Amino acid sequence: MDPLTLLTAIIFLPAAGALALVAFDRKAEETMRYFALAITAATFMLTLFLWREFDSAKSEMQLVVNLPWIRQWNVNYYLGVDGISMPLILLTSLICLLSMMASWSIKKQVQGYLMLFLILETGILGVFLSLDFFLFYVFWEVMLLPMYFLIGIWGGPRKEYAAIKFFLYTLAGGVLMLIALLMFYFNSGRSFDLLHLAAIGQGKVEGFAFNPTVQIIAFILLFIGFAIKLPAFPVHTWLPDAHVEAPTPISMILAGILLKLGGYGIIRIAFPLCPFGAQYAAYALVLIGAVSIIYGAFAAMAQTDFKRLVAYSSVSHMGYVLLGMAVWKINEANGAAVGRDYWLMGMNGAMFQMLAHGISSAGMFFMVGVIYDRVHHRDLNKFGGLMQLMPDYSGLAVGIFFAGLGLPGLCGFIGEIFVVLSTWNYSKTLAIVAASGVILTAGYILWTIQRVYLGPEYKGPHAEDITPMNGREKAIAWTLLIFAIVLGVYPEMMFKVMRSSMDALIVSLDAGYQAVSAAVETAQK
Amino acid sequence: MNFESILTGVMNDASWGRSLGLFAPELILCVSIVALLLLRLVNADRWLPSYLIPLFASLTALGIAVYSFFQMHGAIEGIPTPGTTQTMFTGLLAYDSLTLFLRVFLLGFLALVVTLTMLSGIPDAEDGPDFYTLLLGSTIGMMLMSSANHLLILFLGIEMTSVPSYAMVGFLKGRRVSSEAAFKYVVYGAGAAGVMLYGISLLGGLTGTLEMPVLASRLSALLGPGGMNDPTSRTVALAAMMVLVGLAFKLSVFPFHFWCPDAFEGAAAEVGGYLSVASKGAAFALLVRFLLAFTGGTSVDLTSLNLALGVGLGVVAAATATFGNLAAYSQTNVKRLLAYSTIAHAGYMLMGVAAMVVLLNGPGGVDAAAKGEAATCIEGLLYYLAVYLFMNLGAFAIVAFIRNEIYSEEISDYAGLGRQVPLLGACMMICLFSLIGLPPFGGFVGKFMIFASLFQAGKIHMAMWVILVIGTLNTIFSLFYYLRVLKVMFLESRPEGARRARVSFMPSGAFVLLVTLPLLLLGASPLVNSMSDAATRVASMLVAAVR
Amino acid sequence: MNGAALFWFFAAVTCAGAVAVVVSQNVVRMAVWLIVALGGAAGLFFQLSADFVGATQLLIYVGGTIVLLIFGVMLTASGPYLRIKTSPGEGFLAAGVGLLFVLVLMSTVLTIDWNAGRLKLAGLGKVSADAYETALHKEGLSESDRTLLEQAYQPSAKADHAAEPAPKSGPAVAENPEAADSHGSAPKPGDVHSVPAALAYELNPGRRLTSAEAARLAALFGQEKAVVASAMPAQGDTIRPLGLALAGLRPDRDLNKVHAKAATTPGYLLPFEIVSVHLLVVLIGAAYLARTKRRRVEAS
Amino acid sequence: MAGVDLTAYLLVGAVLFVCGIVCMATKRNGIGVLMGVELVLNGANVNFVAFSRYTSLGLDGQMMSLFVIVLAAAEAAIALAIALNFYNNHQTIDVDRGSELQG
Repeated sequence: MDPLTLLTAIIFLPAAGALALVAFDRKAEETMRYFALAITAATFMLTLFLWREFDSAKSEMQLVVNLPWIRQWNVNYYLGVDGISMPLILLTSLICLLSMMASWSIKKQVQGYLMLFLILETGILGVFLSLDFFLFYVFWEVMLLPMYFLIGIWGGPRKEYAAIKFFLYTLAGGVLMLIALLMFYFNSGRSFDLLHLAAIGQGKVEGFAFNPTVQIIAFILLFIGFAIKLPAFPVHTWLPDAHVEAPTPISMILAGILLKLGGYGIIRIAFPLCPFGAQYAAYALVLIGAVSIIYGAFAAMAQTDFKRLVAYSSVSHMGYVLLGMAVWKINEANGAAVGRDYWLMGMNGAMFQMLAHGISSAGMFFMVGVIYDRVHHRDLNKFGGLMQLMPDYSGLAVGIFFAGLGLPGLCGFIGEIFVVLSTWNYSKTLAIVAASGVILTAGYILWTIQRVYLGPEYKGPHAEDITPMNGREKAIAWTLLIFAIVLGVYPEMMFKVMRSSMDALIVSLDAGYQAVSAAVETAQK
Repeated sequence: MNFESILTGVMNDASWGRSLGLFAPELILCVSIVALLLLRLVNADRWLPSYLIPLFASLTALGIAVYSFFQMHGAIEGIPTPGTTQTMFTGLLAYDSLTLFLRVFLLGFLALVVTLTMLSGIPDAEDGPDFYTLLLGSTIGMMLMSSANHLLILFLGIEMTSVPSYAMVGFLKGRRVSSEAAFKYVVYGAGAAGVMLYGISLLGGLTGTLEMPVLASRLSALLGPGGMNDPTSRTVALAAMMVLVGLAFKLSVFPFHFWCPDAFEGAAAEVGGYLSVASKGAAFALLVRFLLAFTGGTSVDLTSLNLALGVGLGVVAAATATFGNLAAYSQTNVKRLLAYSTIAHAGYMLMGVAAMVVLLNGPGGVDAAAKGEAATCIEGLLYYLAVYLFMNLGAFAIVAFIRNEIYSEEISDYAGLGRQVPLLGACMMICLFSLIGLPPFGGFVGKFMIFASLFQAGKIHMAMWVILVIGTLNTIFSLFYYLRVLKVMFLESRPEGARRARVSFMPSGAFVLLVTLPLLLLGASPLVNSMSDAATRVASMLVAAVR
Repeated sequence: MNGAALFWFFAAVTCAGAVAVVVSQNVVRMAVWLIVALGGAAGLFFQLSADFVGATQLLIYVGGTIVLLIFGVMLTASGPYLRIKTSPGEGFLAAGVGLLFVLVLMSTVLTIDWNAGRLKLAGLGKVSADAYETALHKEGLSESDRTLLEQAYQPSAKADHAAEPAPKSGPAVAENPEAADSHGSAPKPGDVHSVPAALAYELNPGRRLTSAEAARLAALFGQEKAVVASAMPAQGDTIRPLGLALAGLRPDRDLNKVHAKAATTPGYLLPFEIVSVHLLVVLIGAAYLARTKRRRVEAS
Repeated sequence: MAGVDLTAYLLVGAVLFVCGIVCMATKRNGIGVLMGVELVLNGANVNFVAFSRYTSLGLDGQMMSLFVIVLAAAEAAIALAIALNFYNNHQTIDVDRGSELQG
């Protein structure tokens, strides 16, 4: 299959499925569910096929598609995959498939729900595959619309508030990104090509350069935009509301994939396009990352709502992503990175943490959803003793929670340890802070397990509704747990995909910063 | 020289024949007005539905306009050269690509509005001929506005547009709000036209001409140094401001917007949709022409005056967008909310015009680069207008169809309609998201182009960057009130006992779909390229004429 | 009768009428004062030898439009609102704003040196040093002429401007049809940059010129007829030119080109015709609004 | 006509214009406002005709004023029809009395 067909099919197959859903009778809900499931499964298959076509040894963009779209504005339909986007694409199609399976719990307006779900998947895959900034922006915003309705219509009691808050935050971030986009466009001789812009940002293109002011301003704008999505402290406040109010499958997508878009944006756009700005802000980023870790952990500890706890744990976990990316220490004299291998380790750790969190947080939200569907409450103080009532469920849940906790042998461990180790090189204090985050995480997760699954007896309402998991639910939980174990035991599976691209990225960022700072030095003299 | 010889002279003059040929679309509309009247004399309106004639006329005229548009654009491949601008009727009207673009825009819109009124049943069979006469008359005025090349036509076009539209706003004459809206509209409108005329008189007296293309060179010759200390500069600024007041009134730009919410609430939704799009399109074309007439020449004094004018327009635009968006919050009536949204959108579009003026009056003068960048601004404006046509007409059409079902235009009565009429709900969603300016809908591309031109203009005057930031912030402000409508429609459930809405797919649903589908096409399909290409050509041809 | 006195009479009538319209508290009186003001304006039109416009003003405006307005007043007259009370505060505010407007207009419109503007447009705003010297050393130049020349012109302060390839007066001369006729003796645009930049002369902004002085200046540069002679014949008789302009011809612009019209001079045939369509539309609209909704009696 | 030149006519035009503006701003009666509009239009007309006499605007100025007179008549006709309609619905022509549209 040629790249154009393959990549286009991956992006637009879900959207086409959404369109096809219009033709179904509104009453044939079960048929529609299976149809939508088939679409997401087919998309997953296509991404597996993409993985097979993908050559891990190469560091550059592969399977590139570049067709003109809006000629006057140099906007292209420009797609491609590299080692950074490949794992995330796999994660996306997998989580979408699983949360589509989890969508059987949605009972009202099924047709609309499935259509919006599929459009959302198109938006996410489009973001991961775009290499044109304009296209990236379009897909980025496309995700907003279905998400608003998915939270707003099928959400919990405060759904309207949560939906508009989510919309507002993300749109604000998007608008900042738009300004940065214009800055790049007009300072680059009118190009939206992310690779070309990155080359300019790294001082590799004759005749064009983003000067330090542009780099710093643009980086800050981009960073705020992505940090909202990530979410980093202090712009994370939309997340607990959105997660709590969203229906289970949507929470899975939110935590499992949407948060990764923030990290992906930073790696794909903010860092390469303005290395000078990134380095300039590195300390602040590390600090924000560390604060997010600790803040998220403490906040999680204070929650009594099960879903809110998982939501804050996401803030904490995504803090590692930011921390790992930003541990870029330089030699003040010549601008070269000090301990570049550590930084590389941090970057790899951050990437892996995104994948691991994608699996574990989706799993955690799913597990919360399973029990919520039965007892219709999420008050941590009104659980207990589920181990006796639902042994299968509790076993799987504990496994997944341990993955989130970062138990060695499970996926969460690898990313966190990589990030903490690399931070040691950057700042020992912050490394200790980050490591203490691991302990806090262990604290609140163990406490949660104790309160929910252990304990003498179930204390909450609807005890009579507690039934064992059905086959569909077991399949989802098992899949997630297996992935958590596989990634924990054999992280190389993903590391080998991203390694060469990551290496190349670090090298070019380092060189890019040196080039730009050398130019600044010359200008100052 | 007696009458006969004059007549022979005129008849033998080939340029009249040529002008009449180029003027064919407008002539068709004139003829159909007369036909509407004559048919009534023979009582033909009893058996002939009155919408047939305007529909037929607008489609025929549209065909001619589209043909001539493509003919003109086929003739100029690549970058057009100056001198491709032609005039009609001894220089009273410009016949250039903007004229043709606006003709296609207005006539296409007219056809859509006639179809809408046909489907929604306002006006009824009895009032049809009157209504369509006003509609056609007003459209002729708009077409004159968009091709004005002479200050008389500028005034005449505005009057011809306004006067019938006053009557259209008051068309539901038995309703108190309708007559009140029309009364306020006519009183304020006449005042604005008067102020504008005084400005024209000053401008004409100063430059000794009413022809717009020579204004710039004459002003360059007239203006003295010293900026506002020079009485001539002061007078020119005053006159320009007075003319702009008249245009600002038509555009419902802050602080001349006050008529707009009243008029839209009082008028039928169909009329509101018509006024919000068509008169805005024509007024923007006229504004661009008027401001381009001021641009050019080599005088530093004129350039600095223009630059101040451009920045002033930008500030007004930012204020308009902000005001429109903030005032829309507290509205409970859909039409009133859309009216404030119209004001806000006028603000966005005005930002593009301001950027154009600033870019053309930079320190580098009117060189090729400045022209290219100014062309981008006009391109953005035209793209925005094209998208705006569909999104606003779509929204107003949906309001009209829903009004026919539930007899209400209050937002609170829309509760749960998203489920009851899913097609209209989905289309409303697309229209409103496009109005917010979100991809993948056309509104985003237009807004993006406007913001891009503001960014470029910021390099000449820093204030434009501030305006850009205000513009982007406004996108966020606007989110709330558009989402409020959607929230009510989708997130709330239809209360028990509320009137049930039933809108069949044929023909109403199909019409709404026809109007909203282009939003998607103009936002995320290869059509974006074609549209932007057409707009670029129009813009660069227009700018090429600036000397 | 003295023309100036007549002007002041009409001006006083017009202004007094206008002020009275503002001050009046009664709509009917306002309408009557409006007749006075517009009638006075018609007198001014006659005074300006625009006889046809004056007649139209009397016929259509005073005779038609105001009658329409008075009808409106009568048809909508309901006791309490016939008299309009304006509170003193509002009155003062309005007077203040009005005064401000007058001041703004005074400071702009009325301070302009219109004659200088006309000279500038004709290309006499900036003259080459050669042309200036020639005029100054003309045979038989009177002392007053010499003073006028010396006071009206000063060496160009902005030397860099005169040196630019396209001098300010260039395009204006080329496009001004009146100036174009007398191109032979007018300074050619080329002259300006053949002399040292500082030696161009431009109008002295500090010296305001009267009509007579402007005319004299133009004469000194050999441009009697083209520029300063009033654009309209002073004795009136504008009906024929106006009628021809409405038919699309412009004999006032160029008598020799009546049949082969110069494409740049607008004839007003189009607006003349299109206004008729407009009036038709307005007629129908007004008739619709004014009539009560008729209910058609169905045959069944 | 010594002493009378363009400026004097412009002064009359300015007075008419300002009176018209003040009239529009202060009158509550809709027809009163329309009279203010007529004054403004006449101010412009006086300007046009004066310019046509004294500047190179020439016949264009008179032409413009003729069109203005015609257009003003048309506008007055529609405005009065609307005023009558308003009066029939509200029993008043006080512009401030129309209070149904607010916000």
